[in-house]
Amino acid sequence: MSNFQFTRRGLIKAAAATGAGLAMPTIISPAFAQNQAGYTNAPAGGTVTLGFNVPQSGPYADEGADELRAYELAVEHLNGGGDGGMMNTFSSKALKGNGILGKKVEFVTGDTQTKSDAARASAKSMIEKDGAIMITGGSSSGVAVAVQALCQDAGVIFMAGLTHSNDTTGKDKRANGFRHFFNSYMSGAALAPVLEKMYGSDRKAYHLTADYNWGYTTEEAIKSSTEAIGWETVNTVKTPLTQTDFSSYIAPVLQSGADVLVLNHYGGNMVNSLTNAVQFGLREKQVNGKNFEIVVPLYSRLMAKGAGANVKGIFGSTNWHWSLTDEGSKAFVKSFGEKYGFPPSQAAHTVYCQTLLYADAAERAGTFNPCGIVEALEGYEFDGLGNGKTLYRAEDHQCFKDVLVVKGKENPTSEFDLLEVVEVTPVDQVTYAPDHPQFAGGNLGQCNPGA
Amino acid sequence: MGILEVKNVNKRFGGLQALGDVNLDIQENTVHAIIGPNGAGKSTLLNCLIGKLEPDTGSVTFDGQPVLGRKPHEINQMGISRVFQTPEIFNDLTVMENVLIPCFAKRDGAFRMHAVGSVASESDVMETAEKMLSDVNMLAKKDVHSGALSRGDKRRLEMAMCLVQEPKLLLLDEPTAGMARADTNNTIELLKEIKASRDITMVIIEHDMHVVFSLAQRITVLAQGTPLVEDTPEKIKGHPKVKEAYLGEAAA
Amino acid sequence: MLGLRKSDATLLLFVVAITILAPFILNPFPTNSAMAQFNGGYPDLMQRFVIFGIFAIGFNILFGLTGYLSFGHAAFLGVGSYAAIWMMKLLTMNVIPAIIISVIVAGLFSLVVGYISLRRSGIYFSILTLAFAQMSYSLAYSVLTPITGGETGLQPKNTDPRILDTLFGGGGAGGRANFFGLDMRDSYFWSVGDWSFVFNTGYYVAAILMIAAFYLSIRIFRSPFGLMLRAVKSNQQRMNYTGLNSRPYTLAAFVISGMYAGLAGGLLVAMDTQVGAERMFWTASGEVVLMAILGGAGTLIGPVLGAGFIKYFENIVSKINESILQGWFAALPDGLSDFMVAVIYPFIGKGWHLTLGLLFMLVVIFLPGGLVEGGQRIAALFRRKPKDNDGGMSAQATPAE
Amino acid sequence: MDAIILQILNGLDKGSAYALIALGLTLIFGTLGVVNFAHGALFMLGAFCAVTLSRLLTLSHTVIDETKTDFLGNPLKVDMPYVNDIFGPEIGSTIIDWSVPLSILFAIPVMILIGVIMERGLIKHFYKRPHADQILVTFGLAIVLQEIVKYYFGANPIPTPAPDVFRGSFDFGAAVGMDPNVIIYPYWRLIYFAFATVIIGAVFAFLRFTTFGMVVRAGMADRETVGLLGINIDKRFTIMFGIAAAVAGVAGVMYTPINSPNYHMGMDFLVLSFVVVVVGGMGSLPGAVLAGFVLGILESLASMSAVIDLIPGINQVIIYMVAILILLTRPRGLMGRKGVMEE
Repeated sequence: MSNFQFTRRGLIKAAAATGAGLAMPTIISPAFAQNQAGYTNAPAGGTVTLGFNVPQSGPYADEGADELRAYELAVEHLNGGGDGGMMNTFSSKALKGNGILGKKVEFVTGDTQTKSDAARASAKSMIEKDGAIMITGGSSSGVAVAVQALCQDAGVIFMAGLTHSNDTTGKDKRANGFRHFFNSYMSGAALAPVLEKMYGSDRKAYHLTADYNWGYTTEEAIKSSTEAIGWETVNTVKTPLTQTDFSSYIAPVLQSGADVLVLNHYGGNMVNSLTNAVQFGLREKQVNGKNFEIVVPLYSRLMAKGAGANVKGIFGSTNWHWSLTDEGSKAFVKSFGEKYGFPPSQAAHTVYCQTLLYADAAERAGTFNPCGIVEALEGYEFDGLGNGKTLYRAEDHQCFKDVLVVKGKENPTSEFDLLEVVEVTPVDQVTYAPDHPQFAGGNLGQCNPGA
Repeated sequence: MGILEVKNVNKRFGGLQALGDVNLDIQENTVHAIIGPNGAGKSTLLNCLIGKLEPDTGSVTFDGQPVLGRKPHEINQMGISRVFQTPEIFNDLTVMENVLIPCFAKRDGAFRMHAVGSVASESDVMETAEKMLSDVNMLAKKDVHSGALSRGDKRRLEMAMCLVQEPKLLLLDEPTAGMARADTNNTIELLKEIKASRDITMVIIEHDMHVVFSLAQRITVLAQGTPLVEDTPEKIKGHPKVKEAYLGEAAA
Repeated sequence: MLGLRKSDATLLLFVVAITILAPFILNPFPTNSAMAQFNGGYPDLMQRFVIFGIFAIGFNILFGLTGYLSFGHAAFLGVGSYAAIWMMKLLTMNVIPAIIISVIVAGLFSLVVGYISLRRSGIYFSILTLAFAQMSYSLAYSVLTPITGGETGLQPKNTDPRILDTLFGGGGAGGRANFFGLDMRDSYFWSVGDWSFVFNTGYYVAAILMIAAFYLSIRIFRSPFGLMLRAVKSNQQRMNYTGLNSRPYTLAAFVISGMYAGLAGGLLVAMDTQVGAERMFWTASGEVVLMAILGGAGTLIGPVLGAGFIKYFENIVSKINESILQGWFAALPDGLSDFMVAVIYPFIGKGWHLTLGLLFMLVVIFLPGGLVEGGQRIAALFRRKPKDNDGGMSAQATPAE
Repeated sequence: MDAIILQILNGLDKGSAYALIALGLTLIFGTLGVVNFAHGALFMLGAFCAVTLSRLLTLSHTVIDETKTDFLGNPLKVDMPYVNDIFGPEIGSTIIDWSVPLSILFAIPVMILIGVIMERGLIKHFYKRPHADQILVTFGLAIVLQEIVKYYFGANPIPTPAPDVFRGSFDFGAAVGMDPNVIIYPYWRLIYFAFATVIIGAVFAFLRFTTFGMVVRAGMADRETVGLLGINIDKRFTIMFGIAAAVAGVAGVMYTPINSPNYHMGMDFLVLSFVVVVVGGMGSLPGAVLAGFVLGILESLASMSAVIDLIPGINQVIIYMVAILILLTRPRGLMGRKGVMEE
């Protein structure tokens, strides 16, 4: 049996399954291929393949590993294994624990190396070789934007992992891409009222900003929202991504007359800059008659662990935290904790949600066709996934939900108990218009089913 | 006026006067030997002639053209080639390739972007190189790695590399250093043949008086960086100053 | 044939055959078998094989022939990529202008960098090239964000002007990289029983360019110019005293290899329309060094093999995860299967860097001539008669210091 | 002006880290003639000696605390370090608090051992190989070492704080009667600077005033001649490799409170330290130290916001720009010798 087939994009499994029973190779027109499948990597047989593309090497490997754990848990739950986790608390009841649309969920994994090239290579291999119908994961905005654009072209759905830059659902948004995680703007909007309450409205802020896109959007968001509460921005200084010792950036802070230091850093940068700032004794200083304070707009528990005791008492925002007591969070922490022995990180939470949301959308749409999924997710409101009532906004494919303001815990009881939730900022406070200037310049375009 | 004129050349290394007021006038088509005890400045002088070192003062003219201030490859293109004390060849290349390189330098000048045609198709150069190798009796070894050659063969190869450029002036820095008697005699014969077969000026630095007196038409004795005396071999042999400064030591 | 001597012509034919038949060679396992994991015959990886092959061939012209170890070649690849994507954004999604401009821009950039760096040799040269590349990377990632897109890189957007496409009615491929309407991502599939093979347009476009690049590199190796470059490596001093000016030779080699890198960068964009600054990070420059050495520096085919080897590792071995591993050993008794998984797991999947590092050390220690030397040793075992089938190889037998 | 003084102070501190790493690198290059790309990895291993020791000191048995609960609602398991059991809670926690300084004692023998094993097992076979091969094999080794560390310790940075008494900062300004808070500097960084100075001084004194050092220096100048004198220079060189490894190691140990160590910190420093060594001049010990301080200070000055505003991005490229300028104007770096590493 031999079959020679032409299609716009690669799926080896599907092509193999659609045998024409001819001895002579036949060239099949694109139109025919479309009639047959209708979209890229349409699952043939009893399984559907998801692509989990996370950093497994490089500095974010631990975060990637936690994401992978959550993915495996989500697959287990989707296939009816385990205790079902958040499937039980999810407001939609379309998922039945029999896979997605009756097809058993399988997955492939890849290493993004937190490099956009490597991430795309890995995603392409999942799409072209393994027939993945959806790609998800990642731990940086550079990777998210790069892979999102790829998925748009290839005609598969991209469910972003940890990406916080405004651009992902702003100027670089794509119809096939969805983000559950919050963003820089939301961090600013959530933090400002708490900062005002804690530190007053007469403050002078000094920003250290990672010198790349995410840093820029975060700086802009925090700056505009703190200036709105009356703070003055004394200085903003860009620091190289490859910087490891921030002392030369921290040392001049006190001289500037600032009394708050905002560290628009993530990952290793954040761990080092915060450690350095605390080393300089900034937190024991008095400036302008006030205690000197440090703010870290985006917190992650894994990074807080790296900074150790230095995070104590420092405010920041986060997408989710395991100490939340709503039913969804409790169910997730329980099934994750029982399987792996420690509580999940926010990265694990967001990717678990994304997997469930994708599966649920497919169930509700009754198809794996990306356009069907996009339709099912756009404007979809749900609850029970740990963040309260949540909306997947149609205009930019961004989730709108409550944002957590957290602070480093003074007396942690374990190595996971590093942050405490100070306030749950309600969703209304962090919602913005789709054409907000910080998100301008993008265009979702049309959903692309590929094929 | 000679082909190579060295006037008032001085060179100091820190506190050491390596060359002091060297004046030389080397006549075309002669074999001119420079002898002198160790540390007399012979090699330093040679290095100044090929652009490896820059003298502090003085001038060097070759064929009426100034030499100083030019880069080594420019000096070579003027027609000066040098054989080094330890043979400087392309150890990673075959014998044939070693000879091809100076052939190309002779034909194409210091740089030519000749990136597409194959070496093998350059028949004129190949012929010249093969002829040269047969002249020095090395054609049989043309595909051998030159790094694997014996020292004597390396020396011959280096001479072939110099001669194939048809230099007007050939500088030889102790061409028989470290050779066995038989090899030395072969080299003397080779140099005699070379001299006999073409118009060429040679400057030889040598310790071995047997070599010097077999080949040289004129001899300059250098001591402590300064020429002591210059004359024909016969006269040098009996010169008292030379005996005192050099031959006395060599005889001992 | 084509002005090549017989052994070179054979080698070229061999490379042509391998590249054309790559879809078969790289997909030896039935699609649904457990071994399908090791199939590498999908468009993206095949494209990467040939593109990084071009990159490594070009690097080898500099390093393999002259011995000058550049630690900044990724900068030329990156610059080529940026030039190409801007061509696509501004003019047309047709890959031809993009590829041409990438070669030109990379050539100009390498001319500047080479002109300055080649004033020094040895490790000083390496550090100068490294410094230029790191500056390019740092600036592209940060202050040059308006031109380079910084962290998120550049992709074509529907808002791009694409003047030529607009002028000539958009072209047939609807905003996709194409060769006069032929979409780079179009593929033919051929299923034979359980096997399936994919023939991708982009791959063949890149493959033709790689064959051309390989052919050109053979010609350079065998040319008087190539001989001069080997002379530089062997004894630069003798070269100068032989009346040859080594500087323009090394600069020419540097620019040629920079243009090869630019071609590779342009092709990367042509196949996958996206550029990120990490492409220029020093580890990317290190990678091409590894490719050349692993395959066999100074040999013709070595760098291509090295590129294929490393890319295969990066894309295939890194994807093997624990559950796949457990699947393989499921047939074994429980304790034994756990043991096997525990032993192998650190070396595959996320541990692929470790394996690569170990392999790399082993090659440098035991096979200084790289995979080519390994192949020759094996061949010699069978033939009992070592054969010097590759002129460049001879230079490798006695490494120059 | 205050800002400039502050940055120079800062640069001295940064420079001392660069100088320490570059010193070991140059020591290895100068004695063995080997370009060691795994030197950054040695620095990293040193830092992980500190991590290991602090893990060893906090080796614990668990005690169930019924009054508290963990994240799953089960009774909380509290770790009780054995040191507390042995020495009592007060001394025990002091020992744990001082784990970083204690690690130096732990790191020196460990690093010398690692260095000697590396030299005898691998580097020795590369003396006669081209520099390119040395670079490549040690680069491979660096990858392997860091992947092994990553396998055991994870990719995340691991906090290893300085002893409590050294946290906080010293107010220079106030000490000399200027306004407070203008020129402050963390205690630990001052210690690091002092420590680096002592180590650098010790290495120089060792090479200058001991017979061993004199032989090694003679060997650096002319290996063959020293060999002809019948001195077994190889054995001494092995020891020098161990010493260089130990210098890198203690530099790593002391660095841990400044930045939490992670598995790739060696690679972060590698490129930079090579730039430092080359700028200083391959094989020149004073050159390496001088270049380390010069580049540290210039890097600090370039990070001042007034400078960045003037030339955007200068802080990203200053080191490389200086390296290019120095190499073009001084062909062999600041204090390099002729003919080293130029073939």
